[in-house]
Amino acid sequence: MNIRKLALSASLCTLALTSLAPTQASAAAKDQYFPVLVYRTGAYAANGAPWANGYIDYLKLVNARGGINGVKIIFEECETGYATDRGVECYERLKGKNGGATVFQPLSTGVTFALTEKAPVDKIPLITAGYGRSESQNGAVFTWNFPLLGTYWVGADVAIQYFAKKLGGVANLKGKKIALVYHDSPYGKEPIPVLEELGKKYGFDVQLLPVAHPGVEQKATWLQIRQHRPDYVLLWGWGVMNSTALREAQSTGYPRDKMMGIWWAGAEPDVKDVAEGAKGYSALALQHGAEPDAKVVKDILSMVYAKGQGTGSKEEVGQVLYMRGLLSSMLGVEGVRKAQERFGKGKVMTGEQVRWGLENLNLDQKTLDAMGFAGVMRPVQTSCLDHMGSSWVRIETWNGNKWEFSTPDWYQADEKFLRPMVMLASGKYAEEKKLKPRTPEECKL
Amino acid sequence: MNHQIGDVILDLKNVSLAFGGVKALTDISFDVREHEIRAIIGPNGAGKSSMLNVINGVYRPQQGEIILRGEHFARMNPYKAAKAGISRTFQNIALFKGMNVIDNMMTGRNLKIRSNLIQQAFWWGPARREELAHRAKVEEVIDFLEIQHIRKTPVGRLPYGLQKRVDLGRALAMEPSILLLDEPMAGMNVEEKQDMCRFILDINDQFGTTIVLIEHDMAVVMDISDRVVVLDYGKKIGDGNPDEVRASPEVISAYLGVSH
Amino acid sequence: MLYRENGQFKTTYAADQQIFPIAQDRWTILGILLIAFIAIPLLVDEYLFRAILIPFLILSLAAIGVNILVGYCGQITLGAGAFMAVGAYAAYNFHIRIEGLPLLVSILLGGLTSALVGIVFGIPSLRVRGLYLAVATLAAQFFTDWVFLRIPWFTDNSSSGSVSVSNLQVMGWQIDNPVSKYLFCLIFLTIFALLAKNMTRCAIGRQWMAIRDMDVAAEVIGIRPLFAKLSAFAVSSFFVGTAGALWGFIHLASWEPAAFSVDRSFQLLFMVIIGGLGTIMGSLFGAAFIVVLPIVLNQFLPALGGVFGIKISTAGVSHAELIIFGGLIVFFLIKEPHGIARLWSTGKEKLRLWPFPH
Amino acid sequence: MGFFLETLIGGLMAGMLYSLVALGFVLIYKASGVFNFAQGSMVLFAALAMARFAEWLPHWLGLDSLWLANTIAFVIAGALMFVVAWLIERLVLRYLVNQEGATLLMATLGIAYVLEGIGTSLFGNNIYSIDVGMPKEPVFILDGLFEGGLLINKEDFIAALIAALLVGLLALFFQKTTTGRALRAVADDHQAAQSIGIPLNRIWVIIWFVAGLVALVAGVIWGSKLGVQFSLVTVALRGLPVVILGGLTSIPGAIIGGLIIGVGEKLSEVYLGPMIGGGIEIWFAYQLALVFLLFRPQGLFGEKIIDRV
Repeated sequence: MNIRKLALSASLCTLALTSLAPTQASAAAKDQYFPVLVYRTGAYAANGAPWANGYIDYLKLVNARGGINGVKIIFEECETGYATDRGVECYERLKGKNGGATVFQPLSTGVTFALTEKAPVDKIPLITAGYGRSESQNGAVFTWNFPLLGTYWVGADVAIQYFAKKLGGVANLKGKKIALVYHDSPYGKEPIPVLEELGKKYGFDVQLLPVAHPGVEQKATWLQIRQHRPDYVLLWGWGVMNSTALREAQSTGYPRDKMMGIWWAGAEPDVKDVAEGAKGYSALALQHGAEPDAKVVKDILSMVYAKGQGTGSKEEVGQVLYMRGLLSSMLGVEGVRKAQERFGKGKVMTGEQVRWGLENLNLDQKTLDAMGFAGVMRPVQTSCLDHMGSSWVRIETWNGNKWEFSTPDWYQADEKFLRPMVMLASGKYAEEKKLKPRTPEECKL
Repeated sequence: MNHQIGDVILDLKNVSLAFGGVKALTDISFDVREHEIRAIIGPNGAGKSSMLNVINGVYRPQQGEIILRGEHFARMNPYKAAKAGISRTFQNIALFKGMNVIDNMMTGRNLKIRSNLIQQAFWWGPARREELAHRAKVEEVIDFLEIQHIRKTPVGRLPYGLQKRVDLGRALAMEPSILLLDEPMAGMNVEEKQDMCRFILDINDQFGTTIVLIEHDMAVVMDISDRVVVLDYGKKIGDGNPDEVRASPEVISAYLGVSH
Repeated sequence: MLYRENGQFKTTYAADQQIFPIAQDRWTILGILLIAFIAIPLLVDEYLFRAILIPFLILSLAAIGVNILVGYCGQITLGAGAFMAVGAYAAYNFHIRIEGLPLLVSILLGGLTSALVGIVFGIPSLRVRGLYLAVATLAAQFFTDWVFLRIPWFTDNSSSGSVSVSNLQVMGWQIDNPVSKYLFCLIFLTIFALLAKNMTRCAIGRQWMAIRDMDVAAEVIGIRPLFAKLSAFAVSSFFVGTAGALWGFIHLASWEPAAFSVDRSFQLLFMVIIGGLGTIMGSLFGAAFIVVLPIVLNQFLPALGGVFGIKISTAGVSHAELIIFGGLIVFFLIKEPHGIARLWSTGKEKLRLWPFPH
Repeated sequence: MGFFLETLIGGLMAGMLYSLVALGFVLIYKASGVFNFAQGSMVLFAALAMARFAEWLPHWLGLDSLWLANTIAFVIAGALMFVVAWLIERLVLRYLVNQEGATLLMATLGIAYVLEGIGTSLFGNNIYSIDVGMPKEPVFILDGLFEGGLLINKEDFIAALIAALLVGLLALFFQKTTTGRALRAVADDHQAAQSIGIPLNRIWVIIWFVAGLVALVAGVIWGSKLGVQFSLVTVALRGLPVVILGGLTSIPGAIIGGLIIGVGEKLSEVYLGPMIGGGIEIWFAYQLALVFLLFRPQGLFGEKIIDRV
């Protein structure tokens, strides 16, 4: 290496290093900044991408509608590859940009766990709509986490309600066998305490069948299911694990109508390629399903896609995971809107103010209808102590061609049963971390 | 210093060695006396290197025993042999290519290191003192072999002749009582050979080290060794002082008939 | 001009056996340490600490451990992530189960536990070598992945299998902000790098290298492969385990077994090979390269695309990142199979002779 | 008993697929001494190409025959694998002759990243399906003998047959053709082969191409079972214990190793797993290989290495 090359590489290095330092924007930002953690590559790309597209399309729609009371949204993607350390790096990189991040939504239980420790320090709320830690519903302890619309414990409880209904009452659960086929990670393990508790309560047997990441090897799992012939199989997978499970169920002849998936196992990529083979398979729906006819979707098509500004492909708009992303995005935006009501309309909100907004969210039917969410979801109302805001879930079934809601479709989780578990688990967390839970008085501030 | 040739210190009895079906050594016995230079000769494939490998335990013979200073071994292992003061050089030079000359020779002092891992990690009292003391010893060997100028050179960069010398140096750093030399002069030019001969004789003379050597070059062997064993196709066909061996008809027909 | 060693004569072996026998090197290192300990904490912003410097320090420590095993002792390992996991979870258990145990002790005990496990999984190295051994170490990887997912005791019966720690302090020094975390890791790395350097220039290091270069010859001069290999496994696992504990405690604060997956093992192996096998410095270079490169690419590519008026999608960036990353690895292996450390020392030698070409 | 047989058969069939991946490892290792970690990425790349071309061709050419589209897609994917093999030789291997095993292994890891990146950016990273008309529904045989019958998965059965056929063809290729003999000569001794005029570079291209074809077949089979997506790269990790067990240099070893691993991991998961919490098959396969290794360090059929001093 001669001197010139050395100099060249040295200058390249400096260039690279300077590009590392995030450009700090001026303190008084004009725009509300939404960092977007996504994964469009790797093992879970097929599921991560539509979610991200929905998320961003909605932000674009808000801008097209004139912003949040006139405040425009800017956003930036960062690829996490569903890996915790990449997620943390993205978080650190984006959190201070453009006057500070509004809210983070990592779409990964692992990243959520890591950020739960960091968010309180940085004062940025985390929305984990339909994932994350179930006990973070308790806003007194998890002051910055918002598992809006539902947690895994809600899902597990509703799944059992559904089985009970099919059997003709909870009494008939006694002596039944329910197998949980789960992604072997914190995500997959979340429902286990609830299932075991319910098993004790109603006298059914829970069989746990873990599937290693990424979930393409399930032969042994389904041989075991064939051997034990459980009455129902609850599928708690993500990405390719879901379609693999359905294929294996098909090839071992396990009836698909006795299978029920969590809402992360109930989207198009999970069943599309199995098609007829997945007919009769049901999944929980985080309120919404595929919603091609919703007004908000039509708005996006006319106000975003028609102008050639769509993030993904047009066919994808309105699909299940797309809608999940869209809803998550909407909740964040509404948090900002609510915060503006208190801290000043037309101003850019800080993370702390947005937290107040999310804690006092009250989306009633009228508001939802006005925003174009009629029929997509039910009203949500949060409080300082309840960061979930709704425990309603629907059930959908794959008819070989598309997802359909089954009737009666709405279920509500048994809060009387879940709340003590939430309190216990969050209490344990508070004790470990030496946190003092907020009292209702402190919430008012 | 003058070391008289003494009693037998190494005695091999009826050693046989085979690899799979191939017999490398068949029923070989011979002895080595203290302070002598003992040569093993024979054509290619006669089993000379195998013989050395049996003595210091790299190969395990199927039959026979090795008696070292009155102690009987059915088989040696390299560690025991090293402990007992046997060191050796290699035909194809088995230096540690990733290290420099000093470090290669320092490995020869390995058995004499007393400090433990923790002390070494902290470069702490005993470890430090030991390193320096052994370094001094190694420098003596370096002086003896006249390789001061290359002491910090990675061995891979040295020419062949010098590598051979470092290989010898590493063996000497062990302060062995018995030194096994596997073709120490193979591939050298006349000058290098002369140097090597001088070193071998000096080692034997100054330190009284017993030397067992394998060599191709007949002239050299006959000049420097006290007694010679002749192998052919894994069998012993001659044993005695150079003159006796030269006179043996069997040896002449098998080996000396072919000039080298 | 500045880098000249003439005039510096060694009069004792002690002087000749210093870690940095050349005076300028000693000054440079001192300077770097001053910058690392004083200037950086004053100047650098939080993002660099959290996203780059702290991971870099911890992974450097792990890479030194891997380098001891792979670079110095010649035993390929694809299971380094497993030993990080052992270190992290062991430290976690000591931390929560023994009331009042100082943080430092917990972390070091985590490292020691990892060393013990390392010895157990090092046993196959006595029978198999090379690629076969590499695969044997993968067995350790998958086994520990499973253990920490499946046995609730190790995660203190946490329902999700994820664990977290908080309120870390050492003798009253709160380790909660980026600067203190950085300094804490930096102290670890400095001390451990020194220990590693000492070991590798002492008898034990020579034993490892002898086993690596020519195991038969090593045995013949009285080195026991059993001791040499297992001690390398133990020391290496100790380093890697300590790094794992730091990764869990200091960097993530909350983690699950996936943080130490087989990808991490590959990453660590990349570091030592790119950085340079058998050099402590190389481990640091490798860690820096592997930590920084993806982040740089990730930010650099969209900017570069912007210059040419191309908008690169997030997916496009990460695909390009994969391609460039893989390509650079291959390029490095072809151009300099001995790693960045070799480039460094070649550069130094050139500088020493400058302006003469030879 | 019926269930035991089902598990056994399931294991054998899974094992046959592992063999196919292992075969890719063995071929390349034999001919070039490279432990090819990119085998999994080659499977992904080939399968992606096949799946996407089968999807695109009917649009481009107006074909409506599934069979024809699949065949052409297969040929195109095969041709792509040839290009990949040629590029790898051209850009990587020829510069790394005589490097150490570790360096070569790292290089293949680099190749793996590049292939994954190129593959997913060319062909996308969704889940794609390959429909080669494999039957999906199970059949039950021997109803009379066991309660509920013995479940046989036709798809697995056909896949295993194809794998076996491919292995047979490769064996013939190595034994009977001139190229095959040249390949074996290279495998035995690079320099000797070169000195009698066997062009090393061309041989490497051929062998990587053959390994690419094996990857393509493996990709088609796995892809038609599971859908083609990124996780296919992990099949490489499933194939590793197989080559270790069977020996890095032995084709029969890959087959028998695959069967042993397949059966071992399924039986262990089904019978041992529930006792200790399940999810044990991956590490069990590795431990199984490890235990074998302690008794036969060179694998079941590998060549014994004798140290010469």
